[in-house]
Amino acid sequence: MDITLFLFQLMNGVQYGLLLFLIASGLTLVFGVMGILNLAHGSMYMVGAYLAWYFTNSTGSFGMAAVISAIIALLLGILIERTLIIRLYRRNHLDQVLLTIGLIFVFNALQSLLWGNDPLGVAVPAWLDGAIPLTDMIEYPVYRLFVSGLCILIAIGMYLTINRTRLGMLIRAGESNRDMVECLGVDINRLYTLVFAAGVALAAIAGIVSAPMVSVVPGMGEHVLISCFVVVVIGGMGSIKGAFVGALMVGIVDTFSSIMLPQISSMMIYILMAVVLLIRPKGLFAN
Amino acid sequence: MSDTELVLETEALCKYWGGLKALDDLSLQFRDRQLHGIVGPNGAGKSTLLNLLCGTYSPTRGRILHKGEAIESIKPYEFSRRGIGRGFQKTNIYPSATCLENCSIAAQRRVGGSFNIFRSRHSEKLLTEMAEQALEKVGLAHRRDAVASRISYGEQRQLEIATVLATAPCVLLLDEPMAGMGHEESQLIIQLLKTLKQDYCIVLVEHDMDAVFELSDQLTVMVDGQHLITDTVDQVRDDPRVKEAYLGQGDEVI
Amino acid sequence: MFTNRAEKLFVWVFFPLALLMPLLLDQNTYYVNKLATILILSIFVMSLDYLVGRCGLVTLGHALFYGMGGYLFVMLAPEYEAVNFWIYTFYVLAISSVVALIVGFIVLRTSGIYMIMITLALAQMCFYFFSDSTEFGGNDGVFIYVKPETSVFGLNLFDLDNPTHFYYLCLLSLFNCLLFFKLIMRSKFGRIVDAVQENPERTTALGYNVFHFRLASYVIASALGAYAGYLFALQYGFVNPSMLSWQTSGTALVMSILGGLGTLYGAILGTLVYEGLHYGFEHLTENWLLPMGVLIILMVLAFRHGLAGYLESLLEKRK
Amino acid sequence: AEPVKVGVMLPFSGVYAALGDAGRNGLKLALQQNAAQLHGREIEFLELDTEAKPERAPELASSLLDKDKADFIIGPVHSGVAMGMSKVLRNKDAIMIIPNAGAAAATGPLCAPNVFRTSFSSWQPSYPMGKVALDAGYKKVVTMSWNYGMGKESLEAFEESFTAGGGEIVKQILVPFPKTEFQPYITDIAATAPDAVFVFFAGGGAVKFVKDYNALGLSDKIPLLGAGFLTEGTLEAQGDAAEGILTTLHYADNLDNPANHKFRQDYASSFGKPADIYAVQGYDAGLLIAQAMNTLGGDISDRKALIKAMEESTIDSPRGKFTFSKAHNPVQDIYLRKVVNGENQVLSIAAQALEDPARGCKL
Amino acid sequence: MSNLLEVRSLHTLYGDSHVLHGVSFDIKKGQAVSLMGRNGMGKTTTLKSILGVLTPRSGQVRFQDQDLDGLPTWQRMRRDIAYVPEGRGMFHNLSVKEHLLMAARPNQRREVLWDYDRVLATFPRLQERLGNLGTQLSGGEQQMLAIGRALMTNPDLLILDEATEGLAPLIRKEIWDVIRTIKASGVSTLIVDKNIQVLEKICDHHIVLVKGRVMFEGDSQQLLTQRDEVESHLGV
Ligand SMILES: Nc1ncnc2c1ncn2[C@@H]1O[C@H](COP(=O)(O)OP(=O)(O)OP(=O)(O)O)[C@@H](O)[C@H]1O
Ligand SMILES: Nc1ncnc2c1ncn2[C@@H]1O[C@H](COP(=O)(O)OP(=O)(O)OP(=O)(O)O)[C@@H](O)[C@H]1O
Ligand SMILES: [Mg+2]
Ligand SMILES: [Mg+2]
Repeated sequence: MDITLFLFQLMNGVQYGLLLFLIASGLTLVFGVMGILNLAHGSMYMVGAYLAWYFTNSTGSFGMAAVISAIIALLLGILIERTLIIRLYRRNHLDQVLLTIGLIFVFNALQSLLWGNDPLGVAVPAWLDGAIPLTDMIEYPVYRLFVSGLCILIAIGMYLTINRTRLGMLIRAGESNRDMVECLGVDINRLYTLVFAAGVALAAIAGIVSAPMVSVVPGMGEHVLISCFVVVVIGGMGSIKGAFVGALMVGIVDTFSSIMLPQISSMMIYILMAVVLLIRPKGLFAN
Repeated sequence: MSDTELVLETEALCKYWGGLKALDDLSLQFRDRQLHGIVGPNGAGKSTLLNLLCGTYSPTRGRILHKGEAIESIKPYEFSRRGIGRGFQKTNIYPSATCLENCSIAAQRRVGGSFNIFRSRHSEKLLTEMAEQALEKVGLAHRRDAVASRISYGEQRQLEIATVLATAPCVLLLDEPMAGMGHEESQLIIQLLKTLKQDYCIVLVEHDMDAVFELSDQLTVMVDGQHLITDTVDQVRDDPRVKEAYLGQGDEVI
Repeated sequence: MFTNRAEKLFVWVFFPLALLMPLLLDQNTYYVNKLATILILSIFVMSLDYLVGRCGLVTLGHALFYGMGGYLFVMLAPEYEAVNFWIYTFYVLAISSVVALIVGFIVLRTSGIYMIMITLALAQMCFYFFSDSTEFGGNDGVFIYVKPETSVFGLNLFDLDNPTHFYYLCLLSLFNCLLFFKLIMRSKFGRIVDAVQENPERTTALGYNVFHFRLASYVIASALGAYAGYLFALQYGFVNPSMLSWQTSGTALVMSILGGLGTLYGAILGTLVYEGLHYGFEHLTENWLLPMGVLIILMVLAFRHGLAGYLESLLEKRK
Repeated sequence: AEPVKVGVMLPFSGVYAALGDAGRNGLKLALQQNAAQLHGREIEFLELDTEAKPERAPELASSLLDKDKADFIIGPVHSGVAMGMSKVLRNKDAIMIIPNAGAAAATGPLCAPNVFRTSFSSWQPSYPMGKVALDAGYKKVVTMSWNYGMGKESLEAFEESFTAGGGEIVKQILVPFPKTEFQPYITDIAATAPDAVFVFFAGGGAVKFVKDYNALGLSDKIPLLGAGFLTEGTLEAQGDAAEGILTTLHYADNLDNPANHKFRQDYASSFGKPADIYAVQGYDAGLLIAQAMNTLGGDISDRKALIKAMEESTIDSPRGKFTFSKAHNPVQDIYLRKVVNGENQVLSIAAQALEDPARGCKL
Repeated sequence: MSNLLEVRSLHTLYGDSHVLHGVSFDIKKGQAVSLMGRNGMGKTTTLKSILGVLTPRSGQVRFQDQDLDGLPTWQRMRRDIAYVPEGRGMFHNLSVKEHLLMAARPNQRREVLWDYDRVLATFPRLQERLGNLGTQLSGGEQQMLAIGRALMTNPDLLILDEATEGLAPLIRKEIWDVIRTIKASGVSTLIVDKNIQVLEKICDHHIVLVKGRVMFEGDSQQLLTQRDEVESHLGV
């Protein structure tokens, strides 16, 4: 592999890793930080993509569609937390598995009823539809660079919020001992509603910005679900930095193994995770 | 004083947490049929010492000798098998099991057969007896069938000791057994420890000075991970360094 | 043995009814087969329930053993020759135990979500191995052409090609499995298993090697999971990598939570209800996912401890 | 007389749901349009969602066979499911008609008198592309697909004809199924710089691949060839990215024959969307049933006669007339198509009356 | 002096077991009140019922002349009550510094009497352990942190459940000193502790619970005169 090709592949890996982080960011928040086992995370990603498709077609503007979809997702998150998740905080964690699997079923059914089963596509918005030629063979689409930039912004924003602000401390404290946080005069229920909704919105945003790059199809949520969990766990529960590093690792390892070790590339992210967990049983950056 | 057998011994024991020297160069000797009190300001490393003695932590440096054998590198569960039993500072019981069951679990270690999948857990009389005895000793017999999570905090502390007793230890490491207990219960524990120390080697970490002074045959004071003094109660009580670092002057409320 | 009232009731209703079922169904091949599948799944779910509910070891890789049960037979048995069922049962149990011992050695170093993920990782690796393999049929799966015969000392008890016989074999297996787990939980070993789940730190301090107890439980549950997979493979003579997929593990987990974690008989209840609903809705509407999902959600909200918990509270009220 | 029971085992949920939908629509349309041929017998549809889960296939097949006593069982889409079904249905009383799955085995080693296929074997659509590539002057080609049976068989078929004519496969890329992160592979292709690329992808993966290929700027530098599924049912989602792609398939939207005109019109008006290959294949399964019943005057109780009637039928399909090979696979024309203005337009017939070699079939 | 807190005939149950049988008492502004009783008599239950962590079956709680009944815990705390729970309530994923910062808030009058620096000045031991996680502290350090955290909310009423449990004599003394200071600054305190000698001196008013009933209520003078009776209730 010559050096330019290596650099390209590295770039592919980083870009994929950043996208993975974006998709996993909501899960990092809801699962990693808040400790809610939300298996319907992938469904939220799917909902985001479908909403983006729907509103792009009806409004004609991707930017507008993105805003509307993100707001709908936020409201959806509030609704789900208020009506369902809130009843499970004091119960066995595994009840959350059952509940959110129920949610996956419901979302899949609704998707099929509302939008049908055909693969759908969203066009890249015109103002981002350029490409930067890198060699005489390959060019790099502006939109993907834009998405990478967005991912980095979200990563920094999340890191600062969770680790540096009082809000972040309260969120983490809530995961550890809800009652005690409430005893400090904090409306933990509202706080958690908002954080959960933010997590849902992040998943949906990932779906929205992915929509022009991928095909919007049934089951797209389930495909990303496992990767998201892998990212969060490799990084260590509750660590934004960990999730970020984990996502990049997965992205890069996956990219290079696809090319260099095609026989086992399908297993590669699992091998990576297993190795990380054997060396550090609580992930890379768990405290 | 030092006429009884040496059971447990530490040699230049150290435990560092990053840069923090929670325990620094500690050499102590614990004798059979004696109660060895350990006191010191908060964060002095008392719990750390107990954790090292029962294998929960492994030392950064130094040695632990049990009846002359070095045991600092054996597995945590093997400490208990050697008869080193331990009560925790934070109540640590099986909350959903009954008090009796809590003790039965402990007693079964000694009776054996824990990998037997054919023997009913309730069939063994001996085991139940041992568990009941343990409850009896700490004065919890009347709570035999109460679920552990539903008894009060003080009672849970009693249960904690009972659990350790049920393993029939020869060394008893107790971390603030009296904390959170009422006078009566404390008194009960003090009486209990008095009897127990006739048979066991007891290492007691406690902030209840009355109890410590009353019970200890030997008393060690630690400050900031370091050994300050080990001597009889009277000697220690009057040591000016101890007053300064730990007890303070005179009455508690000035 | 069955001390809990709800459990007693369930066992007394379920097993006699299950015994009569093939007669009631007039030996309709499909229904008998379908019920046998549910019984097999119940074994699988029960072994998972023991692991998750009784040992506190949550795994999302239990399908590894389910699939292994099937593939072991494919790999070991000659293609066109009937082998002995009991001998191969032994092989399957023995080999999967050894594998479980090794896998357990790795995965039990972690706990909680990390264990969930590492079990998932190992199962997925195995899934891709068989999926990408050329010799074991790859993605499309393999056929078992000849079913084993079941003679013991010349006595042929079950004809595996006969659905009714096969059904009774499954029922017998399930009953034994339940009995076996009850025996374990009642035993002195079970006491420590309970203790380890509730407070591993305390249990270590009492001198038990927690790791050994977990490993033993892991091996037991995995071997029985493999046995279920072996039965499943024999039922239609078809083995596919999807048996190893995480969805298989996930569905089993769902069934066991639905049934009531750690109750063991709840595993049967959960499987029965889940499969029943699936069957019902699937025949009712093409959008069966919707009512199914809604009902699952409602059940989680309504039942604190799964169906078994609900049954128990019903009996409690009547008392 | 009793209604004819037609079991339908297709995926109606999950990744393959679109294919299942289309197949079923086609099937129903055909039986509706040809009700006259059924000699007064009603059709009763029994529909089961396979969820594309192979492990459930035997059970569902058994449900249609043993419980419902279906006369025909139409399904599936997914090759793994096809294997599971065929395990239960081979040599049984019901007639199994495969409306999509291409697994070579189904009409190869596992062929059976009662198993028909109205779609294709994976060999068929890809084999003719080898010659097309050679004719276009491509010497070095990279092939790529998901690493599963159907994909691998397609690549082999292409390779067979392409290397026989002196072409060289410079690289074969197998992507783990169902991964859709294609970027590293495409970068690799760019670095290899072959004369052309031949791929097998379908559904969502096809959309993603074509978009990625275009996004990295390769579409106007290295021609993209494929088995026709690459651009079937996916063109709308692919948008401009698909323009100019050459594919071979046993169907094209603008085939100029009366059956196709009528079919496309009726399909669009009935279901509100344009027909694709999956709909055609389902439609032909319906035609096959109708025609065989017509031959037998509506009485299908004699299964031997039924099979014979089916074997001998010539289907006047939207794809053009086709017959069945000994192994019960269609003998059909394969068209070379190009995507122009979001439509698969026929350029020429790439292979006339192509018959699958049916390796391993003893019928 | 007006009543800061009024507790009226609280009845609280855990499932079927009736633990509080009509507990009533008052706390006046600026008062330090002790709540004593043997283990399992319902002290903690009383506190939790006041705070709304447990929902009493019946009874009223009024704070600063407002009914608290039916309000969620956090709204009660927002009226400037602070709580140091039995068992300390550490967060395993927050550092010492974060424990303090997360709790910081001015009282309802928007005054900040206790800030980060003052708390650290009061508990210098914490200063050295700022980066450690709450659960990595020694028992006594945790206790200091729990009190410090409560003070960061600038309460009018500070409720301490066994706050000196597990503290070294010297530190215990410091804590009592702090409580005195707090009291002097006008903050009322409700203290659950077993050290009757100290409580006698620090608190103005004393309550003794026996099996969920108030068996003694009175000021330090009365306590002195009825010492024997009280001690028998306490099992001393
Ligand atoms: N896991 C750990 N990581 C880092 N530091 C620790 C850890 N455990 C204890 N420490 C530190 O080690 C020191 C000694 O702690 P230890 O618990 O032994 O004190 P102690 O003497 O038992 O105090 P107390 O009487 O308050 O219980 C403390 O400063 C504590 O913060
Ligand atoms: N969660 C619970 N479920 C059932 N009963 C409980 C529960 N918590 C406490 N109890 C019971 O309520 C009674 C009062 O308990 P509480 O904790 O209020 O006592 P306390 O006075 O604070 O005792 P201590 O000094 O030991 O802390 C006890 O008898 C206890 O058994
Ligand atoms: Mg300590
Ligand atoms: Mg209390």
